[in-house]
Amino acid sequence: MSGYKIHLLVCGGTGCKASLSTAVVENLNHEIKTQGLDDFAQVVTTGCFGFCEKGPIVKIIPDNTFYVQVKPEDAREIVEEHIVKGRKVERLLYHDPDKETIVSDSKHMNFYKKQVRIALRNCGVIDPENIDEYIARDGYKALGKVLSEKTPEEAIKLIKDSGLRGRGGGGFSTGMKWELAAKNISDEKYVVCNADEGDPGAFMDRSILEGDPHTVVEAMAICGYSIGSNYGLVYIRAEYPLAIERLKTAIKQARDYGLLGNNILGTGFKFDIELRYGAGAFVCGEETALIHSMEGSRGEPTMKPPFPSDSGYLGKPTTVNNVETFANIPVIINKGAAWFSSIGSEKAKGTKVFALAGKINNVGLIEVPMGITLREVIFEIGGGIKNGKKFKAVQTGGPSGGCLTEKHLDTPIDYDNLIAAGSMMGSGGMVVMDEDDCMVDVAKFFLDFTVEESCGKCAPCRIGNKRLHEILEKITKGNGTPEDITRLINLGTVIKDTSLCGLGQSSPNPVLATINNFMDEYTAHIEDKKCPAGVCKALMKYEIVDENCVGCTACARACPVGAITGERKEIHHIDTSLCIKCGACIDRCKFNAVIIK
Amino acid sequence: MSNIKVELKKPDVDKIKEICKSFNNQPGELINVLHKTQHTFGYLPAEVQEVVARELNVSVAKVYGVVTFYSFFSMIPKGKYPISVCTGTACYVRGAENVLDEFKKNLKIEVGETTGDGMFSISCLRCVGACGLAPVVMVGEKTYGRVAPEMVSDIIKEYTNQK
Amino acid sequence: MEKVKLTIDNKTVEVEKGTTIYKAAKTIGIDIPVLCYMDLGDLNIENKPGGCRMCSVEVQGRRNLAPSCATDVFDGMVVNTHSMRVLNARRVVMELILSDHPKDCLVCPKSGNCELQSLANKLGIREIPNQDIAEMSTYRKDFSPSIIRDMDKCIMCRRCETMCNEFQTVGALSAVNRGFMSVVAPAFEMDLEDSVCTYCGQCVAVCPTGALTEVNHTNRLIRDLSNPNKTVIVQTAPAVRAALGEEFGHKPGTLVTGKMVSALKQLGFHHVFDTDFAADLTIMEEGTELLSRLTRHLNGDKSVKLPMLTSCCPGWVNFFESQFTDMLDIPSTARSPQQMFGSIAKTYFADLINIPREDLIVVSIMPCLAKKYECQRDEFKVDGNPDVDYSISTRELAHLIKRANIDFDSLSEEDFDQPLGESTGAGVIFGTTGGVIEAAVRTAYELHTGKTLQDVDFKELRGMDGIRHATIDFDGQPINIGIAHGLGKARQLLEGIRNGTSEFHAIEIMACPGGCIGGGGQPLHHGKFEILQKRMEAIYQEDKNKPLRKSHENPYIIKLYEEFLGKPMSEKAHKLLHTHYVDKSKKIIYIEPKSFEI
Amino acid sequence: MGKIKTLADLRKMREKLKSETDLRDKSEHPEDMVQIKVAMATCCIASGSRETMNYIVDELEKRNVDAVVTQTGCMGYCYAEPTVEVTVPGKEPIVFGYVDEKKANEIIERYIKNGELVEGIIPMNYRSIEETK
Repeated sequence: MSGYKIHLLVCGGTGCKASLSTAVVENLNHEIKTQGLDDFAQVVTTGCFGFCEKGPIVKIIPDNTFYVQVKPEDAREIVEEHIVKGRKVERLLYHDPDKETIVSDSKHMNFYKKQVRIALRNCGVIDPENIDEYIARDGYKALGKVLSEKTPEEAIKLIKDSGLRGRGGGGFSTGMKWELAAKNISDEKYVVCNADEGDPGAFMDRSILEGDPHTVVEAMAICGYSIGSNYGLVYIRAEYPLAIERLKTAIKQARDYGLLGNNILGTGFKFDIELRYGAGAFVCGEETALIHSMEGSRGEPTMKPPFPSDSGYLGKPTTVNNVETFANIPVIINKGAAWFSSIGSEKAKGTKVFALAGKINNVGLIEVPMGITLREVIFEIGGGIKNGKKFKAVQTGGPSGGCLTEKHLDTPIDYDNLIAAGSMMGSGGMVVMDEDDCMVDVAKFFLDFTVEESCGKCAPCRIGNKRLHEILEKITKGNGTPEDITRLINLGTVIKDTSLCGLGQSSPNPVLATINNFMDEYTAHIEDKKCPAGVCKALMKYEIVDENCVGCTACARACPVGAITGERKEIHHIDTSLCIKCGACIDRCKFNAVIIK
Repeated sequence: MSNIKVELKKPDVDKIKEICKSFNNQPGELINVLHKTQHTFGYLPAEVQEVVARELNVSVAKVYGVVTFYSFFSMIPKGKYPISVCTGTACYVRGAENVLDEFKKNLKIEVGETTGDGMFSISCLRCVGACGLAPVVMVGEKTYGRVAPEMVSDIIKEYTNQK
Repeated sequence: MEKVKLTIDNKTVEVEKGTTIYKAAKTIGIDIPVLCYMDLGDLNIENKPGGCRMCSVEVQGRRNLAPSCATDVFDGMVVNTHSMRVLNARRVVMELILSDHPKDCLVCPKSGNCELQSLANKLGIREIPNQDIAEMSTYRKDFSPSIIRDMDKCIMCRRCETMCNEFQTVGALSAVNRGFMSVVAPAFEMDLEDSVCTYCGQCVAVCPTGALTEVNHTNRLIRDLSNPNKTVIVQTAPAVRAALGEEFGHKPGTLVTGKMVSALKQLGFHHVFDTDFAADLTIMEEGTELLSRLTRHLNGDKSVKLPMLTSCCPGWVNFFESQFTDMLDIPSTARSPQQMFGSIAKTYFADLINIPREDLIVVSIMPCLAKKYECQRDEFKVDGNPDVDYSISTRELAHLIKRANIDFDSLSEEDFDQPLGESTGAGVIFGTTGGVIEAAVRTAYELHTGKTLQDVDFKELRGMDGIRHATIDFDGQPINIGIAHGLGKARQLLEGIRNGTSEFHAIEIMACPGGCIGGGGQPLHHGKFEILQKRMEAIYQEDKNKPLRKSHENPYIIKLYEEFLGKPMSEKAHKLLHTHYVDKSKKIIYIEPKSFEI
Repeated sequence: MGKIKTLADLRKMREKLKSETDLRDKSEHPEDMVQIKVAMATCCIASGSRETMNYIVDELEKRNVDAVVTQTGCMGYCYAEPTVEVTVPGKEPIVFGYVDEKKANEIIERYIKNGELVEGIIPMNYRSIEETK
């Protein structure tokens, strides 16, 4: 029956592929063949394991050995030692930096201990390009169940009862959204999957699409049945070629099996899915903008109401959900609303996928129950701050979110708590900052993003964000005045209050949140003309420490603008008015005589 | 707008027509058509947009409006080796800005420009989703992870040597 | 209709469900400021992108402020249109808009007539914070023969885009770029002149700022009028007299023909003539052409194409020359009245007063911006000298009258000069939609049947519907007539012709809403339909007042043919009064061999 | 590939395919089921441990026993190869020597299924193979 006694799961996500995981697969296959183990061991390219920091990951089943940072040349040793001789290759196992011990299986790694994988249940477990593996793990069971056992109303009620809320940012009840579209009578309705994940530093949706595309296909069909639609569209970023390919494969396989198309599973239900590509506009994550983009227009948002559930794609009732939301649907159908709502917190049910990034030890993709604290996420799962630096803040909700600090570490994560703390859930990006990050600069970075991504339709967002950015620029250049803070706050508040869509309504958050939490840093920039983190170039001063300078002239020769003077064997001097702070002198000095103040 | 004037040969025009036709000349498919056209020609010069507009029966102004709205579409040809520096948050906090500056300095071009010999162009992109490897740089299809400014000249050399 | 009750500024108001806050407030006299919003009422064009946020109001229980122009009321809604939160927000957003707007109001053509300027004033903006570090979005200034685009002044209200695309379906303009640099522009930000723009001027008519303005010839006119070596004559289009009064505080629909003539004389024109005269002449030519095409067609001549389309609207001519190039042989070859006038003036009249054409300056007062372009066309020049030297709009004329301290109201009523100032009622109604075809019918009927019309009022041809049709009985021969105003409607009729479903014999098309009375050079009607309606009534009133109402009865026309032209469609008439059309679609494909191959 | 026309088809297919990926699920929760480790060093393979392992895997499946079979390095009892360590939930691990197909059959039927002791146990001087490292 089951031919293979050993499975070698190799991560084929974008991150691991970038670190040559495809070559790892090739080499493993080659070695297994050389050893004549073709029918004994099987290499499976799976979706993302989440532990991107240590990619590429190779997991050996059944003994659950978790190899990290595997290079193509390691394949031979893995096969010869582990598969043939049953000896684990110790140097490729994960080293727990805290306890300085070796952990051989993922179960015992802090990164995985607190995770609960629902949306990511198949990621890193199955071959995303093989529908059979999906079916084997209860794939399309939920679709079958809904089609045969439930009326659309019952299906919607089940989703409503589960308490699932949109995972794309807004947090609107998914069941209610479906209900609104279901209530509208129309000759045609549409199910749209929003896969235009644009938050910089977020890759949840990409990982799901790459690791488990069928779950989205199945969920969209379930949604179609529930709201009375026969047509689904996935709006996906063109920057995600691998996800596009896998989704295309999944749709084709589903069609071949008759799980998409006419008369699905003999029930008479008809549903099919098409892809639409984004073209690099963050604002298209907003559902009205997304719909305009799918219609072939500029992705400018329009006023709501009318909501897409009343008038969406081509003016027809449309339900837009994001990838992660959809990924939860089949499980909820299979295991029931009560099971789902038992996970998570009082106000937010289920789990949330986060992309951990930034100055954190374990960069990667995690799925945790709602209500977990930031501390658990950052210090237990994330393994704390890189290089033993001090935690300063975590940015959630992408450019629309805010910064959470030390004092929020024990706040349980859910939609409302994050908003109360001045940030938001967003789609799930979590970028960790340490003491070396300047919060004024970070605010400027996000504003730079919104300025570039603002569609330009409404005045507060189009011009206001530009002005916010200019004021921040002024402050980081050392020209700020105390009035600028007042101006930032008033301007920021009005932009939030008057902007047309979610982009502008949240774009000042990074500024307002950093003013709120890191006023001392703003004051340092404005009053003392100093950047405490040493990031803002204009506020840095290069100096030569007299005691260390030997007069070797190396720095003077390196200086591109002739700002350094001094005779040979005499102490040199930097003319700060000429200095462009390029850092060439520091690089050149062998005596640590140049310092930044 | 670019000042490059392009002569479209008949096969080129036919190719564009074929692409439009594969989407049933539906105006709603404009973005898909533009994707495919850009994939074919490498960029979307004005003349190409005019043909697309005519085939889909929409105004050229609208096509141009769409092309200039989406950062994925370009009206100038990219370099033989397009360099994309990820400036997503994760890469930013891990020093992408310095890497970008180094590329600009090294190639003496700005973001969105192409070197005189047509070899390299630089663009920024927002998050390729390889945050574990931050900062990330892509040259063509190849991804470089954990790029430090010191590595930049070596990366460029890799391509200048192949020619 | 379902009613909802709500409270606005503590006042209770009951309105129909689906009404916006803005409109609900209006019913109780609360005028919420708007900027990008534009409601063209019966034209069914409502521009409410929700872009300027000037109309923001506070709605109880709502997280953020609501744009009242685009937010529907609901039962029990509590709205505050003037809370301090609202006033602060409006001020800040206005400061933002101004921070990206040139401050040269003193010399801006829209100064004093600028919606942005007056709203800024109303909101009490006295300084713009951080202007010293504020970058401005700047664009190349674009001059065309009719319209100037100064997009530094664009506030992205998108009204022009709506007019150009939704109403006119011309598609010359679109929002381009993204974010701070987004702006409304032709494709590739090319010159308007190279685009498919028809110069209909509807974009100019709705622009709230100085971003889109007409090419202004008043200074040139003053220079010419002060030149003793030139004879300067003027012609005034029919629609001007029905709207000019509005610029001087008169109610819409006030006819000011006599005062207008008087003002023009005071300004120093040597002769004040009437385009209506040329309109009568147009009917002679176009009517004859129609009859000839009709007769040949009815006699089974397959080489004759029908329907015949009118050709007096230059915006419309530009439209089909660039977008319906397969149908260039359908419109009448008759020149527009403006050009017929110029042609006759610089030949017949110049001879009459015995001066060389170079010394005769022909100026036209037009409700239209496309006329500025039309008179520059090469077809209408003789050895480089244009038949009509330049055209100024109704608005420009009003400005000039004010500038010359002429007290318009106290002017006496004067008559046009002869011989080019006499007109019939048929010439007058050219100013409104349906008028040209009605005038043509009056003459064609009598010429065709040899009978005298008992009633010259063809009510079935009148009205404001975008597309109208009627069948006129030409003594047993039914003639199907179509009428469209607005180029979007014209497109519909043209597509009918293209796919062979059209059964019309003749179609009148006007580019602007209501015809010339709603032209791009008229006093701004802000989309208020009742204003257009009043102007239309005035035109028909003027027609009624005329002793002669059929073009072929105009004694000066009869004389012109006798003394100069011979017969309608004669060789001379052909040379002077007819034209041909060129395919302008070619110009947008520029193939310049060399450089890049792809 | 044929179409899945009915729900029953889908169910059948799932049952058939389940075994393919079952291993991946089971390996996540080894403590809930019988764990069998087969020593698989070169010396063991030479004495037929691979055949033993294949036999055990197939038989367990046939007899519907929830178990995870993994391989491990040499246990050091080379004299008694092939050697197999069996951990039944709640019990201490036991190592068997000279496990050929016959022996394996006995272990499954008697020890694993019925909890009876079987001959051939190697005296334990360690707790678990893993922890010897």
